[in-house]
Order: sequence, then structure tokens, then C-alpha cells
Amino acid sequence: MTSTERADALVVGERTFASRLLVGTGKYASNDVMVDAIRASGAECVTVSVRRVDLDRSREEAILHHLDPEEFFLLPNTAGCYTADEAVRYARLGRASGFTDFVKLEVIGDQETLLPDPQATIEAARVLADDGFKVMAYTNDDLVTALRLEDAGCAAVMPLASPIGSGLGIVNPHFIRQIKRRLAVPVIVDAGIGTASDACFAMEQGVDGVLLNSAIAGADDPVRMAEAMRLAVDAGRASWRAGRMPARGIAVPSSPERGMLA
Amino acid sequence: MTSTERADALVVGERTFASRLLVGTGKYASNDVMVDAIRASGAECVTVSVRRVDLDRSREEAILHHLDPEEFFLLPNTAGCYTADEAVRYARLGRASGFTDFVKLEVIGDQETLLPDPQATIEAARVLADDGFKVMAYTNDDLVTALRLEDAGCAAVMPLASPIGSGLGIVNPHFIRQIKRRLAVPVIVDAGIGTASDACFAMEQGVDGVLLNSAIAGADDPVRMAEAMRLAVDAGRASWRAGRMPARGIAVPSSPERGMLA
Amino acid sequence: MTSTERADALVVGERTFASRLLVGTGKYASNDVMVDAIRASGAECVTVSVRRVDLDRSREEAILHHLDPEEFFLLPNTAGCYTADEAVRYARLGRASGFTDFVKLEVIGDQETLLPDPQATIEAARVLADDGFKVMAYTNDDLVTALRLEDAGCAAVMPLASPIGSGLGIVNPHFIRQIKRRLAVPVIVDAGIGTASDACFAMEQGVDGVLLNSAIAGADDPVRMAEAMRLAVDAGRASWRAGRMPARGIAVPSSPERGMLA
Amino acid sequence: MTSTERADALVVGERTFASRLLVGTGKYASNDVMVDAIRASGAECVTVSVRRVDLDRSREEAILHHLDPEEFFLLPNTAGCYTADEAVRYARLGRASGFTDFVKLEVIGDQETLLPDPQATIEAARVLADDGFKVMAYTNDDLVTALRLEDAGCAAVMPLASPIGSGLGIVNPHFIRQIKRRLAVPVIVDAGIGTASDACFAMEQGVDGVLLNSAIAGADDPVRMAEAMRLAVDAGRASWRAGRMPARGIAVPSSPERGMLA
Amino acid sequence: MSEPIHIQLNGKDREVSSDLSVRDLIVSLDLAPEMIVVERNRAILRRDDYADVSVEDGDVIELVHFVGGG
Amino acid sequence: MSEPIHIQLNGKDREVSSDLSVRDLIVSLDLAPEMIVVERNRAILRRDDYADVSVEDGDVIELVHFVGGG
Amino acid sequence: MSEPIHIQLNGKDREVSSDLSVRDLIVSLDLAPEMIVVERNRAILRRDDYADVSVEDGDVIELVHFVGGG
Amino acid sequence: MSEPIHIQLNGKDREVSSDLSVRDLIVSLDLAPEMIVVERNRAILRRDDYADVSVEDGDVIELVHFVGGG
Repeated sequence: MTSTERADALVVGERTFASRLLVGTGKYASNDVMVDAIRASGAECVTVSVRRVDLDRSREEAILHHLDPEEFFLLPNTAGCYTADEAVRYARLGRASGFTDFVKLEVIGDQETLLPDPQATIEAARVLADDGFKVMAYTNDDLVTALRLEDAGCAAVMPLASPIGSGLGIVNPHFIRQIKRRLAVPVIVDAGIGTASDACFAMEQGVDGVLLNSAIAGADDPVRMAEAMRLAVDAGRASWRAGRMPARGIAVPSSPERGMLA
Repeated sequence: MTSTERADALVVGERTFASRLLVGTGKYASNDVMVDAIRASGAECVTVSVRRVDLDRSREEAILHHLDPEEFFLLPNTAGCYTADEAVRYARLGRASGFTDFVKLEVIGDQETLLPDPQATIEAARVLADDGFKVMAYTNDDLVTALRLEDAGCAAVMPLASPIGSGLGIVNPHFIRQIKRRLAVPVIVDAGIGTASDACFAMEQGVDGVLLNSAIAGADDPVRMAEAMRLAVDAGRASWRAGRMPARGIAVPSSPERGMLA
Repeated sequence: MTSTERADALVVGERTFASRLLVGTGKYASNDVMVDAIRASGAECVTVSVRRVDLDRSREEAILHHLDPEEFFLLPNTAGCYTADEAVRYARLGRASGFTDFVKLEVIGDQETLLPDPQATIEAARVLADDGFKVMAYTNDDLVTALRLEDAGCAAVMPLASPIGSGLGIVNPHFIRQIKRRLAVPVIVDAGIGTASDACFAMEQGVDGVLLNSAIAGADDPVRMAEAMRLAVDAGRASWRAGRMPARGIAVPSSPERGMLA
Repeated sequence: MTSTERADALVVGERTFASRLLVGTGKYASNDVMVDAIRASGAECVTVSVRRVDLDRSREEAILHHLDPEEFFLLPNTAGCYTADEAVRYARLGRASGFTDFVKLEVIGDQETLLPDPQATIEAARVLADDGFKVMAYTNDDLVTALRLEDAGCAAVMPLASPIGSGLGIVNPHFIRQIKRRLAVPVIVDAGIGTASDACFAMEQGVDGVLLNSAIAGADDPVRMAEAMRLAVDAGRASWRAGRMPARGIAVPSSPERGMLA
Repeated sequence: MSEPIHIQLNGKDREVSSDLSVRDLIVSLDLAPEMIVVERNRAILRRDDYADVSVEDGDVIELVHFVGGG
Repeated sequence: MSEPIHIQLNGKDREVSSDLSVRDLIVSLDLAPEMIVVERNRAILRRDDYADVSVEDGDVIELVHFVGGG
Repeated sequence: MSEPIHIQLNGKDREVSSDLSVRDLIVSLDLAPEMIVVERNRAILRRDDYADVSVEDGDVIELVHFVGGG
Repeated sequence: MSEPIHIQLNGKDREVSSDLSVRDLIVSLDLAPEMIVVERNRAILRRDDYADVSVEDGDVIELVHFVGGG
């Protein structure tokens, strides 16, 4: 990072991140593609899941064989948990890995849509924050739930753009902007980003970062899409900071009206 | 340009351009800001208007005092013209400057909305193409008009995203995609881009370039917005080439469902 | 109602309603306009608020001076309540009026946006349902919260189209459709409808009804807008039942291609 | 029509129509369904195509065996024509039927998308208007083309919502509103309507009528969809006349804030 | 004649005579009892009881009714 | 009896007898004249003239009518 | 000394001396010829000809250049 | 030699020798202890303790690690 970049860097829980783009590590066709894509994305913060070692074929799965924790900041998630207790258990297992006391908290409330359980997420967030975790909480796009998560002590609140893996982009920008405007902690859009313009648009709503996985892993060319996402997040951030022109229903000439020939 | 970039460079009328972003030079608060913004945008192709010298205060206006034609490719436009004859006259004056036989053809059909006159644009395009011009024609988002412009010999067809200076972005992506799909000559979205995500989204429709002016000149910080636009166009191009994931109404987990604890 | 209409009538908590349009009684310029508008809307179910008698000027306020409970089904709401306890208190006061054991439950979680408090709404719903109320619960557009409200015993779940009084219409149709698809109790879109096409579109998502207030009371001509809403809800219902044609990115002729002259 | 309805009736070329909904007669599964659907739609103006008699099986095709010209106003179209000359020929054949000097002018410019040819449509409109026709011209959503069609003497200008048979609804409401605002002759949205809310929304843009075919003929239940369309057009018209509330990014309570209990 | 008593009525202190039933109170305010719901010391009264319940010193009484709302 | 003549009718060659009026032709095809518009050699005939105009050898005749369309 | 002549220059009447070339005219206005395009009586001049073409009485001359535009 | 004991390891019953430390168990499975987190009877073990904690009969042990996830 240059000093300018550092001045506008993402800071969560007092830690500064090299990029406002955070990426997941799931669903890649191969570990090589995953590593290449993550490098191309410029992301420093990389989410991982906590799972039982598969005692038959563990070697390929272990993410630490592929991602160097010196190069990337590994953020354990609680994906797959359906209760506050279960999420707390997974969060603690993740912390016990010894890399970090950050956790991406995710408590699912419905198996079909993978939408989060607001109440259980708030409960788990409170327990974990009280236990010293830096909680980055995945949530829906409801302001009141976001406010409660901030009250519960979350280090970051991460509303969805649209359901996990849907690729629909930000469906309700009003709600995302409300959340950003009202919270003091960083707001990171998590889940639902489908393409680069979605990520750019998300950043233009003023949020602090974007977390995505399927949009890169599910592209035809994940490495190139990762680069697109890096550029798109930087573009959206710069655009938001630059202050866009007003949109208007009328036309305004960009060439001078005077000086025409007779 | 690296060799990779050159391999995907924009080529119009056999000329290769260093960037797929083309920018205008109108409406800047100062010439210094204009030059800084254009440099930050990375654009090589820069539109200019042909106007009478204002004999009282010409020095400040002359764009050649500020933009070095060795550094930038100056593309004269016919902005402000309302008939095919007028546009042909302005195009010839622009060519007589000695820099280029390219012209951005623009024949306005309505003063309030600044929407182009399809018929007059086609007529002027034919005359100019027959006269050896490389015509880059500003047009509405109608496929049939775009096909007629290609038939008339245009080197590029440039449909609007939305009215000039409106900043509404691409209102009808269906029409833009149809035009790109059906034309052999380059398609450049011209007019109506308001912010970086608009430019990124435009490129994701597969078009060959984006031309904008107000979105940079009208931003609170034009230089930063210019940089945002450079990134956004690169992001959109990479995203389109990478092939986005499908958008779908359903959720798909990005973390493994197996390996959960008992 | 004709027998056909009755066959497709809205039924909530075993009560059949004459219309799928439900309307509020707030913010009218005059009581006369209110009564005329409600009649024009065709609504049978009409929400009212429970408030202290203003001992200085009570006559004008009392809604029972203007709306005959024989003509309309008065549905007390708990608008203005910020806790579960407060909402329960208001619900009981409303029931003590002697007209109904239905209640429109509304527990606000944020004063600025008037968004509901999911957790407090679920709590109050459980208390009220256990106490014999037919609870029609105003909620955000989150499926998980809607499922919890159904579990709590609600007779109807009423997700917002957009914030109260915003007139933005349905911002997230995906979420509304998910809620309708997954719940067994009636789903009524409540809040945010701004115009007739919003109401029509809401019904086309398959929901069971629409509840609105500001869209009528805030129109230039409330009585005419009330009629528009009546027609729009009927149109949307019929349209949904009729099964729309598929939308597609391509053109399909509606006149025969054969039989052209030589 | 009641006198109120008559006061707001659609008038084209000095003829008053009983409904602002105009419907086509193509693509029905059977003639019986067609007649029932058209009756349910309430439309008076019904488009028909001019085609060679199929000398092998003419009986079933002839629309006059099914639609009584006393009951409906039959509007011949020039669908399927690709040049101005061809369209003029078909228009004259249609007029020679002896029912009307109205014609729905349609000159297609591209076989794949069925988009109109602006220039050829303007030419044909001029010839036909000079020949005494009341020309109702199908066109794209370009204001300049619409203005030229009005200048050419059209009795009504009929911009598309989206391509014929696509069912995408109004993609560019800005352009439709511009056309309505700037033209003196009636503006009727023609083509692309997919469902009732599309028709309602179209009318809310202030246009004078809606012409559709596939949305009814292609619905699962055409007769019910026809009724939905009738209601939707009436709803949209009433809504536009009523003057909608402003949409706003903020919430505004619809229940009183004073009078809360202590 | 009886001493006046002090109650809190709809959030304001008020002095009323000591021999009033809730029904009397409502009528004295020119209100129609059948349109009013009464909460007395946080308990809701049944409308049939209005005539039988007397207003006591220190009572916190809320008279509520339906107003327009969405 | 007269020699047959050759016409082009709705895009197909056809042999008909030489003494037919346009009206006769229509009726012979089991069509109702009042529902048919006739273009003969690119000129539209008035319906009143159908009985008076005879079909000539080499005529290009189009019989058109209204069908369902959008 | 020569008589002054009258021309229309960029839309305004102007009196200039009669012995000027187009190049002289441009330079007299403190403009750089290499940045100016000249239209004289609706015909565009080649820049190499500026010194050789003389300004004539009644000429309608437009001096144009590039300005900012979109 | 010691008797085998029975534990539940990652959800499956397994027989192991009775004299193993947790570290031994991990290594015996060809896993790297520094990449594994161990939950034993619902309590998480500190990595420094792996060598000191012995696997007991009836233990429910979960060996977990990081895998790809979003």
C-alpha cells in the first residue's frame, strides 16, 4: 500500500487490511486456481471454514497446505451452523487454530435460502464479543438487526446483497445505505455479489468493503474475474470518494452551446 | 500497454487505442483539472468541439494550449449540429485541423433532450464515410438505426446509455446488447454514464468502449472520478471476458455442507 | 361478492374479507375525504390506531364518529409501540373496544426508518396469540423472521414492500415471493406501496392481500386513487391467477408470418 | 360508458373509443377463446392483419367469421411489412375492406428483433396521411422519431414498451414519458407488455392507451388475463389522474405520533 | 358534599369529585362510554363495569379510543 | 365452350375458364365477396366492381382478407 | 496607403486593411495560425495557403479552433 | 502391551491403543498437529497440551481443520 492507500484502508477491530475486497475459498475447481485467483484479487482477508478432518483424504482439503497464513489473513467462518450454540462452538474451534480472534459469524435460519437467523446471530454475537472475539457478523439487510448486532459488540456488520450464491447483486440499495449511514462499525457487503459491476455498485453505496466467493469461483475464468473484482472494488471506492454527479431526468450538453458558426 | 493488454486493445478504423475509455473535454472547472483528470482516466482518445475563435478571449479556450496532440488522440465532434449538412461542415473543419480523419458524428434532433436525429445522422455518416472520414457515430439505442449506420460505412457506432449529461446510466441494457451482438464494427457506449458502476456495467454488456464526459467533469473530485472510471472500465472488460457466474433466484452454499461436527 | 369472488376471497383467521385490499385511516385531509376514499377502495378491513382521548378536542378525532363498524371491519393496530410489552398493552386496549380480537401488530425498532423490531415483534406475537388474539404481524421482508412469526401463531404475516410512507413500492420481490412460497398463513404486503402499479405488482407476486394508507391519503385526489387501488388489486390478483406469459429477451411476432403477398 | 368515463375517453383521429385498452387477435389457441378474451378485455379497438386467403382452408382463418364489426372496431395493421411501399400497399388493402380508414402502421426493420424501421415508417406515414388515412404508427421509444411521425401527420404514435412478444414491459419509462410530454397526438404504448402491472405502470406514465396481444393470448388463462388487463388499464389511468404521492427515501408514519400512553 | 380527589387522567393531574364512577367521569367529559376503553391503574376495565367502578384518589386513568391510523 | 385462361392467384398458377368475372371467381372458391379484398395486377378493385371486372389471361390476382394479428 | 475593406469575421462586421493575407489577419489577431482552421466564403482553406490567400472585401471568414467538448 | 480402548473419532467408533497421547493419535493418522484443532469431550485442547493429554476409553474426539469456505 502507498501512504494514500493506507490512509483510506479498511480497518476492522483495529486491524488494517490491505484491501477492501475480502474473498472466500470455497467451490474452486482446484486449489491452484484458488490460490491464483486469490492472489489476483488482491484480497488480504480470506475466509475459511472449520470442518472435521476427513480421515480418508485429508491432504487435499486442508487449506493451510495451499494458503500461507503469513501471506493471507485467514478468517474462520461459522458457515453451516443453525444455532447460536453451534456457531459459538465453531468460532472457538476456529480461534484455537491460533491464527486470529476474528470470526465471520454466520448462523443460518433456513436451509433452503441460507438466510441468516437474526435472533440467533445476535445471541451468538453477544457471547462471542464478550469472550473477546472480533465478530464480523453476516446478516440480512435489515437495519434494526444491524443495529442490534452493533450493540452486541460486533467489530463489523456484514449485510447480504442477496442470498448466498445467488449472484443477484444488491437488490435493496436503500437498506444497504441505511445500514451504512446508521452504524459506526464497518459495514461489509457479504453474499450475493455476482459480477464486477455489482461489487463496484456496492462500494458506491459507501460501504467499507465487499466479501464474495461464488462470483470468482463460479466464473468461467476465476483468475480474470478475481482481477476484475479487485479493479471494481477500487473503482467503486474511488467513485464514492469522488462524489458522483447528480442523476437527472434531463439532458445537459457537454459541448459549448456558444461559438456555433452562422 | 503490455502485450496482453495490446492483444485486447480497442481498434477503431484500423487504429489501436491505448484505452477502452474515451473522454470528453467539456464542462471542467479549469483547464488544469481537465488535464489532470484526463491523465488520471488513462484515456488516449479525447473528444473536442469545433467552435469559432472567441476573438475577445480566445487564449483560455483553445484546447491545444492545454492538451498535447502528441500525448492524446484528439477526436473532433460535431456537437451542436442539427442537420446533416451542418454536421458535415463541422466534420470537415475538424479534419482541416490536420490531426485526424476521425470524427465523432453527432446530429441532434431535439434541443431539449439532445437526442440524436437518426435519419440526419445516417445521411451525414454516408457523406462523410464516402469522403474518407472514419466516422464514429453517436446514436440512440435503436438496433435498426445502428445497423443503418454500419451500412453507411461508420467505423464505430456509439449508442447512448441515456441522454447526454443525464447520468442515468444504461437504462435499456437489452438494446445495448442487441446492438453489440449484431454489429461487426466496434460499439462504444456514449452519453449518460453517471458513475463508475455504470461504466463497469456497460463494459459487462460486451461493448468495445465507453465515452463519457459529464460523469468526470461533474463529479465533486474529477481527478479521483477519472481514476475510478479507468478502473471501472478495466474491471468491466475483465469481468466480461472472465464470463460471470449465472444469476439465479436460489441460494447455493459457498462452504462445504459435509464435515460438520456431531 | 359474487360466488366466484367469494371462492377466491381473502380469509384470515377463519374470517372472510370482502376485498384483498386493506386500508389505513391516517393522514387524511378530512374525515369526509377519508370515508369517501375508503368506500371507493372497496376495502372491508380498515386499520385504526389506539390513542388517548384528547380531552380538549376529542370529537373530530374519534374514528367511530366517521366509520360505521357495521360497514367496515375495524382492525386496531399497535402503531407507535417500541417494545413487546407496549404492543401487548395496546393490543389489549384495542380488543377491549369490543369489536374484534384481531390486531395488526407493529413493534417499531427504529424511530427514523420506522422499521419493525423482529425480535420484539416475535415476542409480542407469541404472547398475543397465546392470549387468543388473531395476530396480523407487520414485519420486514426477511423470510426467517416471517417463519418465526408463523411459528409464533400469527394469523397473517405482513412483510413491508418498503418503509412506511416511503412510496417506493416492492424493492425486493425475491424476498416477498420467498415469504409467500414458504408460509402457510396468508401473506399481506403492508407498507411502502406508492401507486396503483405497485399494488398490482404486489398481488402478481402471489401474495394474499395488500395493506396501504399513505398511497391513498397522500395522493392529490385520494378518492380517485382509492378506486385505482381497488382496480389494481383486482387486476393483480386476476393476473396472478391467469398465469402470465413468460418474459424473454427475444421478439415473437403476434401476426402471422405466412400469407404475405408476393 | 358513463358520462364520466366518456369525458375521459380515448379519442384518436376524432373517433372516441370505449376503452383505453386496444388488443390484437393473433396467436390464440382457438377462435372461441379469442372472442371470449376480447370481450373480457373490454377493448373496442381490435387489430387484425391483412393476409392472402389460404385457398385450402380459408374458413377458419377469416377473422370476420368470429368478430362482428358492429361490436368491435377492426384496426388493420401492416404487420410483416419491411418497406414503406409494402406497408402502403397493405394499408390500402386494409382500407378497401370498407370498415375504416384507420391503419396501424408497422414497418419492420429487422427480422430477428422485429424492431421498426424508423425512416421507412416515417416515409409510409407521410404517404398514408396524405392519402387520407388515420395513421396509428408503431415505433421504437425514440422521441425524435416520434416527433417526426407526428409531423408526418400521424393520428397516434405508438412507441414500444419492449420488443414484440417479449413481455419485458416498459424498459425505458424515461423515454415513454418524454414522448408523451412532447407530442400533441395520442401516445399509445404498443408491444412488449407482459403482465397486468406492466399495463398499469404504462398508463401511470400518462400515456393515452395500451395496445397488447401476446400478454393475453400467451397467458395460461387468456380470458382471466384479459379481465386483468381491463382492470389494470383502468387502474393505471385512475392512478395517473389521481396524482400519486411522492416516492421518497425516508419513512413517514401513517398513525399519529401524539396521544401515546405514558 | 364530598372532598375532591386527585387522579391522573390521560397523563395530566386532575381534581374530580370523590363520588364518581368511571362512567360518570366519562359522561362528565362529554364522551360516549361505548366508544371509550378505560385503563385504570394499568388494568383494562370491562365496559359493563364502568358504572360500578368508582374513581379513587390517586388513580391513574387512561381513556382511549380509536383514531385514524395506518 | 370457351378456352381456359391462365392466371396467377394468390401466388400460384391456376387455370380458370375465360368468361369469369372477379365475383364469379370468388364465389367459385366458396368465398364470401363481402369479406374479400381483391388486388388485380397491383390495383385494388372496388367491391362494387367485382361483378363487372372480368378475369383476363395473365392476371395476377390477390384475394386477401383479415386474419388474426397483433 | 490602401483603403480599408469590410469583411464578416466570425459573425461580426469588421474593417481591415486591404492588403492582408489570411495569415496576416490571423497573426494580427494575436492567434497562432497552426491552431486555427479557416473557412472563407464556406470553403475551407489549406493551412499552407494562408499566406497566399488575400482577404478580399466582402469575405465571410470563420476562424475556428478546438475547444473543450464531450 | 496395553489393551485397546474405544473412542469416537470424528463421528466414527475407532479402536486405538490405550497409551496414546492426543499428539500420538494425530501423528498416527499422518496429520500435522500444528494444523489440527482438537475438541475432546466438547472441550477444546490447547495445542501445547496435545502431547500431555492421553486418549482415554470412551473419549469423543473431533479433529478439525480449515477447509475452503465462503
